[in-house]
Amino acid sequence: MNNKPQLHVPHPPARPGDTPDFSYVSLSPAGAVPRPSPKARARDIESLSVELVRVLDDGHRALGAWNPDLAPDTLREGLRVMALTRVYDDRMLNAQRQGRISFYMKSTGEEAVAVAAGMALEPTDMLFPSYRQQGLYILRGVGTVDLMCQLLSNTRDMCKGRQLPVMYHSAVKRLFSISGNLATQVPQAVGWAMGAAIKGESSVAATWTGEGSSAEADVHYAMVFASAYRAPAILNIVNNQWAISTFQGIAGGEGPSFAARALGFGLPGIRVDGNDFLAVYAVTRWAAERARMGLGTTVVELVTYRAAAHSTSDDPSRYRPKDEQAAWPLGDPIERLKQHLIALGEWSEEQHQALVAECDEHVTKAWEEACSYGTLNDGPRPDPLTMFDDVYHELPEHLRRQREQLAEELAKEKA
Amino acid sequence: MNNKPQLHVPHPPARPGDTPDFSYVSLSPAGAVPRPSPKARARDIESLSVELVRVLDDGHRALGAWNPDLAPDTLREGLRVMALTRVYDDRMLNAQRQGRISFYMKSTGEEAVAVAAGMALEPTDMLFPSYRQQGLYILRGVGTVDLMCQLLSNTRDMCKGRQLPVMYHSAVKRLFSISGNLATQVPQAVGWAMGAAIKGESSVAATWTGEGSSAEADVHYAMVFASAYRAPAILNIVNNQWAISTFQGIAGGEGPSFAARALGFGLPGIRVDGNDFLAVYAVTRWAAERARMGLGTTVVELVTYRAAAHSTSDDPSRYRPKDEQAAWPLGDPIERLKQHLIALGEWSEEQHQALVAECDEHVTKAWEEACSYGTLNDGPRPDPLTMFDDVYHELPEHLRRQREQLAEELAKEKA
Amino acid sequence: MARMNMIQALNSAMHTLMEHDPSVVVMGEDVGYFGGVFRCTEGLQKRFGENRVFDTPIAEGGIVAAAIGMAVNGLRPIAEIQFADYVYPAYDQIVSELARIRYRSGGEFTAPVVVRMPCGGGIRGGQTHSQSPEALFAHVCGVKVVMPSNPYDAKGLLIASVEEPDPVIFLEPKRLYNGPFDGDPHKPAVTWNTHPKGEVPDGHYRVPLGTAEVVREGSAVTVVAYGTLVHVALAAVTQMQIDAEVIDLRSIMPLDTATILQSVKKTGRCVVAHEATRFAGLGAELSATLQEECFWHLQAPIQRVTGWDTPYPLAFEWEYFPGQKRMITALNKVLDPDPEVSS
Amino acid sequence: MARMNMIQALNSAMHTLMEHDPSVVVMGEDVGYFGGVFRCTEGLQKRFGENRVFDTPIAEGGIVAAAIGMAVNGLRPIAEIQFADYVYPAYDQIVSELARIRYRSGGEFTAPVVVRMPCGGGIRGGQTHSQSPEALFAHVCGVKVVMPSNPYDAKGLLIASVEEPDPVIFLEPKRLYNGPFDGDPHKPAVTWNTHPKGEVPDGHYRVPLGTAEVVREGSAVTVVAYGTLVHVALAAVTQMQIDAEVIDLRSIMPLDTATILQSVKKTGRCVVAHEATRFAGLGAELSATLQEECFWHLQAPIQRVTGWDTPYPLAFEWEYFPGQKRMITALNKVLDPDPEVSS
Ligand SMILES: Cc1ncc(C[n+]2csc(CCOP(=O)(O)OP(=O)(O)O)c2C)c(N)n1
Ligand SMILES: Cc1ncc(C[n+]2csc(CCOP(=O)(O)OP(=O)(O)O)c2C)c(N)n1
Ligand SMILES: [Mg+2]
Ligand SMILES: [Mg+2]
Repeated sequence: MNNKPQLHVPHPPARPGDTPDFSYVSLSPAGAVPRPSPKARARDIESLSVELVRVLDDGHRALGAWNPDLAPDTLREGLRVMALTRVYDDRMLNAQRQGRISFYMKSTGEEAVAVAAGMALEPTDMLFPSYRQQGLYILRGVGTVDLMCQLLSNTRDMCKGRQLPVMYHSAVKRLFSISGNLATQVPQAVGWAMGAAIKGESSVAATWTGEGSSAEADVHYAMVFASAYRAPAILNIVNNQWAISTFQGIAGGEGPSFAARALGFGLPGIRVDGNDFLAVYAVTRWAAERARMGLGTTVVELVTYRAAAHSTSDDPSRYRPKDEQAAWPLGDPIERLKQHLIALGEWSEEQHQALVAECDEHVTKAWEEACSYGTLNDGPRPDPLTMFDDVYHELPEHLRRQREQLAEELAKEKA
Repeated sequence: MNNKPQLHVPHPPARPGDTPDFSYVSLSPAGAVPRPSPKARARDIESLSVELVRVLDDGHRALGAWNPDLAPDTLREGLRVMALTRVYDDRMLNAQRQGRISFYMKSTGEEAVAVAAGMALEPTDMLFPSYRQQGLYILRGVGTVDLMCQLLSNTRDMCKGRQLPVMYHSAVKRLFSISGNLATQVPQAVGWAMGAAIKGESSVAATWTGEGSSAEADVHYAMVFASAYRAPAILNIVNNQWAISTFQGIAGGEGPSFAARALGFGLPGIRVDGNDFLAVYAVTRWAAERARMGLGTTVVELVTYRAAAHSTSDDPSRYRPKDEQAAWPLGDPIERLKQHLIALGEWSEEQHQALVAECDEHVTKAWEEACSYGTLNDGPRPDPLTMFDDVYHELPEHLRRQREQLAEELAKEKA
Repeated sequence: MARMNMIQALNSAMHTLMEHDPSVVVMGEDVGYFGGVFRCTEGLQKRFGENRVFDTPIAEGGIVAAAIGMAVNGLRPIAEIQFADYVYPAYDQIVSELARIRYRSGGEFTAPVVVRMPCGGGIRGGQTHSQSPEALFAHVCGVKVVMPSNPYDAKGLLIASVEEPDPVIFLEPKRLYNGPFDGDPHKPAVTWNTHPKGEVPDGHYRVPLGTAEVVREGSAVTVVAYGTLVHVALAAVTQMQIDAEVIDLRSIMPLDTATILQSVKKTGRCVVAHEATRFAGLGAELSATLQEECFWHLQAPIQRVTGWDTPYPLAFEWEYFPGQKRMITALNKVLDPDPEVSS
Repeated sequence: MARMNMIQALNSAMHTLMEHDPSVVVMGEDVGYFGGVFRCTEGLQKRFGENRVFDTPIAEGGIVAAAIGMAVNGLRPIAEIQFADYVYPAYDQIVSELARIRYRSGGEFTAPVVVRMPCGGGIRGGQTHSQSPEALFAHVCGVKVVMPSNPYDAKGLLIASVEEPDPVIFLEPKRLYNGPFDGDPHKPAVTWNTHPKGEVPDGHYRVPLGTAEVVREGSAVTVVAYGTLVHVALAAVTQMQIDAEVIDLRSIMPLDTATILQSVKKTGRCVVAHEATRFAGLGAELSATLQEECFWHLQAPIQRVTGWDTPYPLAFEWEYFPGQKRMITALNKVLDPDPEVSS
């Protein structure tokens, strides 16, 4: 406390060279947070926004009222999708390092925030992810080859060569087109949910955005509209502690949590252990159930840690301690689910190794196939003249002429 | 509660023809809400955001810890400024009806949210009002003639004929230029406050915006930045129940209050009776004191009622009951302060009549003088060629040429 | 057929659309119970219910974002922005999202939203109720941009826009809501009652996007205009008694280049006109394209008649507005160019 | 004097400014401890403290709004927007506020903010890391718009911009950060090391706003360009071995019309060039003004060399980028026009 105002600038607890320190992350013991009815009034469950919903304890047991009691097959499926996501991420990072793709963004360490949440939703629910929920694509069965072709901008690229790698979409799988502009999808998801309500359909829209991005206007719009119209939506704020080099405290400021931003709008805000598959599943299910009952939007803060670099253009050793992840109190989502399954007697180290090997093989095969449709440097290339398509539903006259002009340029090149 | 989602659209309790109903406005008895130390932690005083700070009770006594114990002279000064504001508003409305000015916006019924708050601040504090805090201009002694000349867009118009009536400003009196674009001033005020902190100055920035406007992105930006940098600022949200024809519930949604929006940012949010001069004064003083100690921004929701039409372009009888104001539970700020002074033995009906007469005379004289500098229809007119000034600090070549072109057009007209 | 002003025509368009297609919804500030500050949506909520016609929070970015989400979900939202001057909080959602969704998703997702907004000056609105931001949308590929100049076109273009698979920015010159306006504020206001374009069919019809209209044929000079300036141009050439051709663009993107080029090749002289500021305005695009395509036919440099490069000042509205005088000066320059002076 | 790339030159400008004037502050996403994703602000926080150099939340509108407030309070904020593609959330604060405060307050209040942002393509950034939005600011009166094409100008223009009483949108073609780039992606990258404009004085100097530079003199044709296209133009005319004059605008608003007009009156032929999309882009303004002012000197229609009217597609970056081929085609058209074909 000072006697004079001065510019207060929030600091991360540790910079390179410092000892990692996550004492600022407030934790609740697994099983400790009560689970209210999804019909509860928002004002009666405000404490959920500062506590931390956790199911898996350090002994790998599932505890408390939030335990979703999932069948072992479901858990194994979750584990498989997360493992595949991680292998995919690792291999695509390598592909970028080898110059086969131009750019990549990993979700390592935060696979559960996509996979567990996605599994708790219905296939008819519409998802509006950011660039770090590739697990959703894998979960919903968008082909690995298709995802890779997007990364390669090749002849089978769903984006027709137009988008940066990882900016996937899938209309049939109800995964909205990822935007490079942060947070724009959040109020769009609310709009989609309003649309569902207008049509009297019981589908829910779920969206994900980073804690850094929560500072954008769009997150405010989303809460204002969600609050007014009781849109059946779930707004996930993935608090992975970092926004490129920027500590979560710059967006979080003096606030009790990102989940607590919901309360002023009369929306429930729930803070959940984002590395706890069961907890993420349970909270998502709760929010979806609530939404489907016509009780509106829930804001979920998923507390996790961005274990990898922001993107392949980033070098986190410049701004945070190298060993920070090891100190992260919520561990790793894959390891925790795996150990839980083992503790249940439903899984083993051998099975896990086999699973990883399988994923590896799957990714290797997929990569070979994807590359056969063209890579950055060789193989078939999509037709540049397609760049004029889809600006409008039909080619207007001025674009027809520009397309012709480009065709001439390209012809000259060949000549 | 429904079984299916459907679009929920918030409704005002009464439309034309219905009986006014303000049961949705939750009230606390005067004197009932405790006054915490301005050093209190935000999280310990969250209840201030849903209670209603009130000092004056129905018997016109000042009660409780929030009573600012103002000297009778101070109270009389407040009454004078509010009375003058009201007379000014009434007369300018007439001027508009008579076609002497093109447009006007009254602050009738909500004079205290400007005047009491303004009085609680230092002259060095910077104010960023919206278009409905004319009381601040009168309080800080911007000449009535100057204000009127702005309304008249005449030869002495501070805005040089460029702005819609009521969009005043005064650099010397530290009143920022009013924008036609809602809420833009709110994060600017936070930026100004950040500037004060950077410079180590102890001035505070205070800003006002409507409850309807709180849906704009700028209010979110303001809270995000205020929260991160502990800016010495006061963000006033004037909840006068209406935004043109739109009920406050469209912006407020399911939220407990507009003040409660602050809590998720770790900022204190205080809900105050906006028609209670003493309460508004006390809360503003509290927030200013807190800001000056380096403890950052407070969000204040001022609960009041827009007694007049939105503007001279508006006809509220089309969308709300005609007798709504009579049913408004928080009365009228001038009447309440007057009765309080009378109860104190410091004022009388006669004195009040004399005051109003004085205001009237003052306004009449000022109006005569202002009109002598030109009106919409006659008298001297400012030079149209000045419209090219102040786009930049110097006239660039292209504007010099356009100015010349206009001069030729005008010369032709005369010829 | 009925006599309508532009407000009634727009209202009739929305009625017609909503009757025919349950996926059409109307949203915006004060558009519901109240029917809009310009009354364009009057009666719609009563007729179609709150589920399809509703007030929104004052958050233009949220309005467009929500409309996008609704459109992705199969609805056809018509979003009203209360004044074009207040569209900028929605600019990111329009430029980065609305205009890009079809492209970036390889055509898999689309967002056919119509964003309506009153624009232009002449109603004593000052600098924040008078803007004409069409160039700021025209430069952004992926959205279409439309501006009617009369009730008939307003209804036909609005129906076509809502039925269009692409998003449309629909600009309504508010000075024309109640009557044609030839730029002379001193004349008594006229209504659409006696104007042929005030005759509006009751039912469904379209004025297709991308088709300009030759509203007056002539061979001496071409005036290319849209919105208010169409009426100013007609008045000016009538006053000058010249054999001018006047073209109402109606649609800014796509632009009916063929019609303009054909005319300018015929006349060899051209004035382009709009109310918006001049620098990097749409007039620049028209002039640049015309000189590229008709260079060898041009007898004189193309002139631009526009608002000045200043905000729209309240007190000097009529000195700002590009009225008949400015038009006549430009026409004279084009008809009788002085190579010494103009270069 | 030192050898600098454009990043170092910008960094040097900010160092110089902050040393001389305690009211200069630097703010933006990742600009503090990290020194910015392009490293332009490296070392500033260490040197000048967190009070003057700080990270902001990811909220471009908030960044500009806060900068405005700080400027009104007497500071001189330099706000970085991480990519020009992400400036749109701040568009309202720029258009409605930053550009208007002086005007609407009759000159009583001013907000001298500089908003820096990397722009342009050529770094495999795809449609959301490649945009050149200068026309969207040029059309807005009240802000100045600058785009340097080399380290020397970058430093001098940034110093002049911060010392300018008006707000400035400062666009930095990121493809030029590390070296001049002539549009040929297949050639090995070159650095600023051997380029004369990579020679940058250590201390304080200004390149005044509103002054274009004739970077190559010639009499056969004028190329008016800025940013990356300056280098493309120089390479193209060198390759063609034509006696071309190449003008680097440097400042888009105010525009140094005198220099351009003089040149085109001399050469009688002109190509205008930029990376941004064509429709209603700045090229249109340049072309329109030139044909108005130099009509009687023109031997051929002015040609525009620009990006296409599509988003900037990742995989077809080089087909999108207006490179030497497009430039040469346009120059040939202008040098040897075919009245039959082009009209
Ligand atoms: C509107 C906008 N501003 C800035 C950026 C640049 N940018 C890309 S990712 C990023 C950090 C986002 O952090 P966060 O929201 O926490 O998500 P995370 O990367 O941690 O998943 C920034 C600043 C952008 N893409 N869009
Ligand atoms: C950005 C923007 N959007 C819309 C408007 C049009 N408008 C002017 S006042 C107003 C209502 C504001 O209501 P509120 O914020 O509650 O303030 P009040 O008028 O009640 O004081 C609206 C929608 C505007 N001026 N600016
Ligand atoms: Mg993050
Ligand atoms: Mg209000």
